[in-house]
Amino acid sequence: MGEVKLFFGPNHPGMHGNFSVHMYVEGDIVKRARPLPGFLHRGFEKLMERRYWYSNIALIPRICVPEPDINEACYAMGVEKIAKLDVPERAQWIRMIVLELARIANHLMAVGGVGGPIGLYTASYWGTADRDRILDIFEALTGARVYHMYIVIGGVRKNLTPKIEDMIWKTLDYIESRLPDYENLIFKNRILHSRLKGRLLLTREQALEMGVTGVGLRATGVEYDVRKVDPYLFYDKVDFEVPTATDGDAFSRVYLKFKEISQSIKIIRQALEKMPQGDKVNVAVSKGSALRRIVPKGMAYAHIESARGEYGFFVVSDGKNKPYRVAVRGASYPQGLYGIEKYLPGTRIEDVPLWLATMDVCAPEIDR
Amino acid sequence: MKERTIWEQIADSFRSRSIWMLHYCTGCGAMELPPTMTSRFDMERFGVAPMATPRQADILLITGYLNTKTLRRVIYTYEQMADPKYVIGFGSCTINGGIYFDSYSTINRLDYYVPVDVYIAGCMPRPEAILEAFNYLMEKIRKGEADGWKRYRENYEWYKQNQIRSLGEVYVHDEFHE
Amino acid sequence: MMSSMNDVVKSLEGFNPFIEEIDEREVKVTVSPDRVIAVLETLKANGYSHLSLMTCVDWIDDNQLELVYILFSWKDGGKFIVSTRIDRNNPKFFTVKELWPVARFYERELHEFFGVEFEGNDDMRPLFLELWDEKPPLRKDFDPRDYSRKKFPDRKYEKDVIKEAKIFRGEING
Amino acid sequence: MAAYKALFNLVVAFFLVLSLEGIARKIMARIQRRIGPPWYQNFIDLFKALSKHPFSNGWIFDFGVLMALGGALATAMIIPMGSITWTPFPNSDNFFVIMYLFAVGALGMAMGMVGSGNPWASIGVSRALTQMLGYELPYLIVMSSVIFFYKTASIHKLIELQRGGWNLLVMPLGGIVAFISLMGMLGKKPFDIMIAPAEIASGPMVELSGKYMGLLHIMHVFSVFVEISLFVDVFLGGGSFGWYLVKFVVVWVLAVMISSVLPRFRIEQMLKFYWGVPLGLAFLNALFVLLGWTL
Repeated sequence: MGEVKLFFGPNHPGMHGNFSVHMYVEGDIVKRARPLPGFLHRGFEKLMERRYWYSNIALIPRICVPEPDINEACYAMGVEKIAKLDVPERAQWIRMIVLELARIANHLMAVGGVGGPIGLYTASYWGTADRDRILDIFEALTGARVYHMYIVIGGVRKNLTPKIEDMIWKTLDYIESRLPDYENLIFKNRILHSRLKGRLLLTREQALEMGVTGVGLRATGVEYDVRKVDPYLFYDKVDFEVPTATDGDAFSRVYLKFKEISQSIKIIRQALEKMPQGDKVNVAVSKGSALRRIVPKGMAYAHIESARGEYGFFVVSDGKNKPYRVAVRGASYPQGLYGIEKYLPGTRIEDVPLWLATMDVCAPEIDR
Repeated sequence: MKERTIWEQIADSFRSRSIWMLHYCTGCGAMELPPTMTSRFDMERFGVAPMATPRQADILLITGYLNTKTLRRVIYTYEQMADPKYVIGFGSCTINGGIYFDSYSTINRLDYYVPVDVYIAGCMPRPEAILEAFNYLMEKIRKGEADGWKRYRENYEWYKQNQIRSLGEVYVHDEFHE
Repeated sequence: MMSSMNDVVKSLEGFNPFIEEIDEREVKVTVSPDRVIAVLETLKANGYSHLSLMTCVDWIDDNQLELVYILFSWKDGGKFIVSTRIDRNNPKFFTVKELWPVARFYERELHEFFGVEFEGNDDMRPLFLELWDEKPPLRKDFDPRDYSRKKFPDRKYEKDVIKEAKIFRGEING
Repeated sequence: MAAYKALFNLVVAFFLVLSLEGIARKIMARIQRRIGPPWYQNFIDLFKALSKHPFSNGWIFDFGVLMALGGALATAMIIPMGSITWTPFPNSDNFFVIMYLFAVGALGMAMGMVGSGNPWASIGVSRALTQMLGYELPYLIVMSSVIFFYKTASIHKLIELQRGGWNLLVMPLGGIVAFISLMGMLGKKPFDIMIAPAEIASGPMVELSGKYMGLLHIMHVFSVFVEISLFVDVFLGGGSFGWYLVKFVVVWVLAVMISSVLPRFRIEQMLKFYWGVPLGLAFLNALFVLLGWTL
């Protein structure tokens, strides 16, 4: 039997987002695979050069859809680094809470979403429905469900009221009470074990060589987390663990995401307790309109640990009212392009959607 | 508009209550589709179900901005769907370009390339808005007003001309399309 | 600057770099183009083995392109921004795909968006754009607004100022 | 008279299975904590599909779809519904006749779908045929031991011979194996490998549009009817028409509930599964029957 050419995407139910993998298949085995990104290319880096420093906040959440807050946080941190701005302490804690809530939302969707490729739809239904509770918090806090535009240069847009704090406590309790259900439905299922365990193996050397970050790297047994290695915000002031596994297979990647949910819950609880009270959550940007703000000359790279790995913004300013250049490091760039070409050949057709789901290949942040 | 025969009216009432949408996430608006589909908003109760291939689908959701590379695939997909077919444009990006009005790779209005039956405003539209749009589309189908597929057939030359103006060439050239 | 980064910076002195400290854990190293590969190799051997980002900045006033490699160390969390400037009219550089395999795709991207040629990387097919017919889009002299106007027709709105004013005043229901 | 009964068979199959499929969607929805579509949704879906303007992919494709539908229709016509009263053709309701006629439908579908020329469809068809190989082997061994035990292959006679006790109780091992095989026949999870939307874009159905989709849906309806009826007749002892319907519904609901909380197998795992424990149990069951150790 000869090689058969197959499209995996862009229009395929197993595809996350708008992305394509061209495969040459022999029987059920993939012989060669070629990623084809660019279906979501909007030219963000060009558009950002054409907008004011402050109005970019409205544009950049759209770079990464499942977890938009990381974009604003990264961009704001990069600009603050160049402009040497001091952000109020309360705003930093609120940023941390928002980022961790976004991580829980993304992980709930990802853990449930692994049900899509293997046919356990009940898991994805549950995951998406529970994620909605977190979107409710965001809606109360920022006024929007998905694109919040909440973290701005010099702080956050609005203060966290006690009522919303109460809502966060309740939602965290609810999600914690749901975790055993997920454990029973997903991680104790023997068919799922046989589908995921030992599949799509990555060794530590391969992962480091490829440049994978996040869960894909931590599943190979190293505790490499930007929150620990290069602490930003107040991650050095809270107590949390970085869960790791040694197998490096698809199952351990999903399970790590599941474990990170409870760590994030822990971080948010500590942040809510340690947060100083007050009204000052952002610095006055400039005299007059915020749009006219000028950032001094310089360049900086700010990166954070997103749900998929290291996510970074490289910001260059030439001392005018618009950014000179902004470059984005998408967290799934290595596994989405190089990883597909190198590590998919030899696997089966069924494993291709699993690679995309467990390695978190997120098309919009690759294409930008 | 032409009078519909009784059979067409019956068929339209069936079509309005069973909408199979194509599972194709063309843009970021697709992020609000899972909540709409799943337990909280549950669009299956209106008879809307996701389908895997364009051949079986009745409705094409253009979920947000379209860049030229995707537009080529969307035109392929649209022409592969069986009549009668309907298109919903999500978000301000499909209406007038939205926040990407000056981008070099995204189109500014969708109904220039494929006929659109319903637009949903907002960036991104909330699940309630999506459900409302589905209900509106059902109403339109029931009344026989959702005739985008007929318009596409009648004005085929015009649509093709527009597509070629923006895309240069509609056909995809890569190693898989010889 | 952290002490561990200080040691690494000292080992780079032979390459005649221009060192700029951005932050406690972030240092910018500017070197001339022929020394970049050696600097990158030295840094990689010293633990800065993770290529976070490879990108390019178009300095149109100086007629130069600035290539930027951002290296990150998982050991101490330090970041090195290695930068160099090449000629804008004839942008040519050497590939680093032997050091970091993923750089192949970054180089393809830079070729597409800035028109930089990378010697040794023969896979320079377009990655994101399809049938692109203009100058590389991320160069500063490319205007996306003009391109968009030329290619993608916009919706025409008829502006009725009086009606809008009435809606604002609440006299009629818009 | 026989012709009327056969027609009645088809009418019952059509309405029963289509509404049961709607109810299955409802059950799934409740397990997933949502409301779900109305129970008659599948009728609407079917009639809508028949009202569309489809594409054809050549005469092999057309002929394959018709052959699939014809095979399933013919099989559904001769299936007894619970007792001799509701057996349209008492002389030809032999198990082997049913199996052969049933295979015509499956082969027709395979032919038509491969004729569409889409590689996903070819992969789906090869998976479907592999899966047939998987579940038919234990199923046929169980069935042959049943036939050996009762010394007849006629379904209505098998029903009559079960007056004393259901076959499921007489040979429980065989009943369990047959139920597992039934899950595979119905294409319920974890055995929905051949359609697997997220892997091979709904496999054989990938090129089906409009009317073809509708025709194949009807074929699927009759296949489900045949498969569950066989299980009810041979293992649950048939019964009067009412009892037969009750047993039919119970078997279906059980299959749906099991499938809603399980992910799907890979194709080679499915083969390994069927040719492991169920095949062993089927042989054990045959051994017990040979030795006369039945309950």
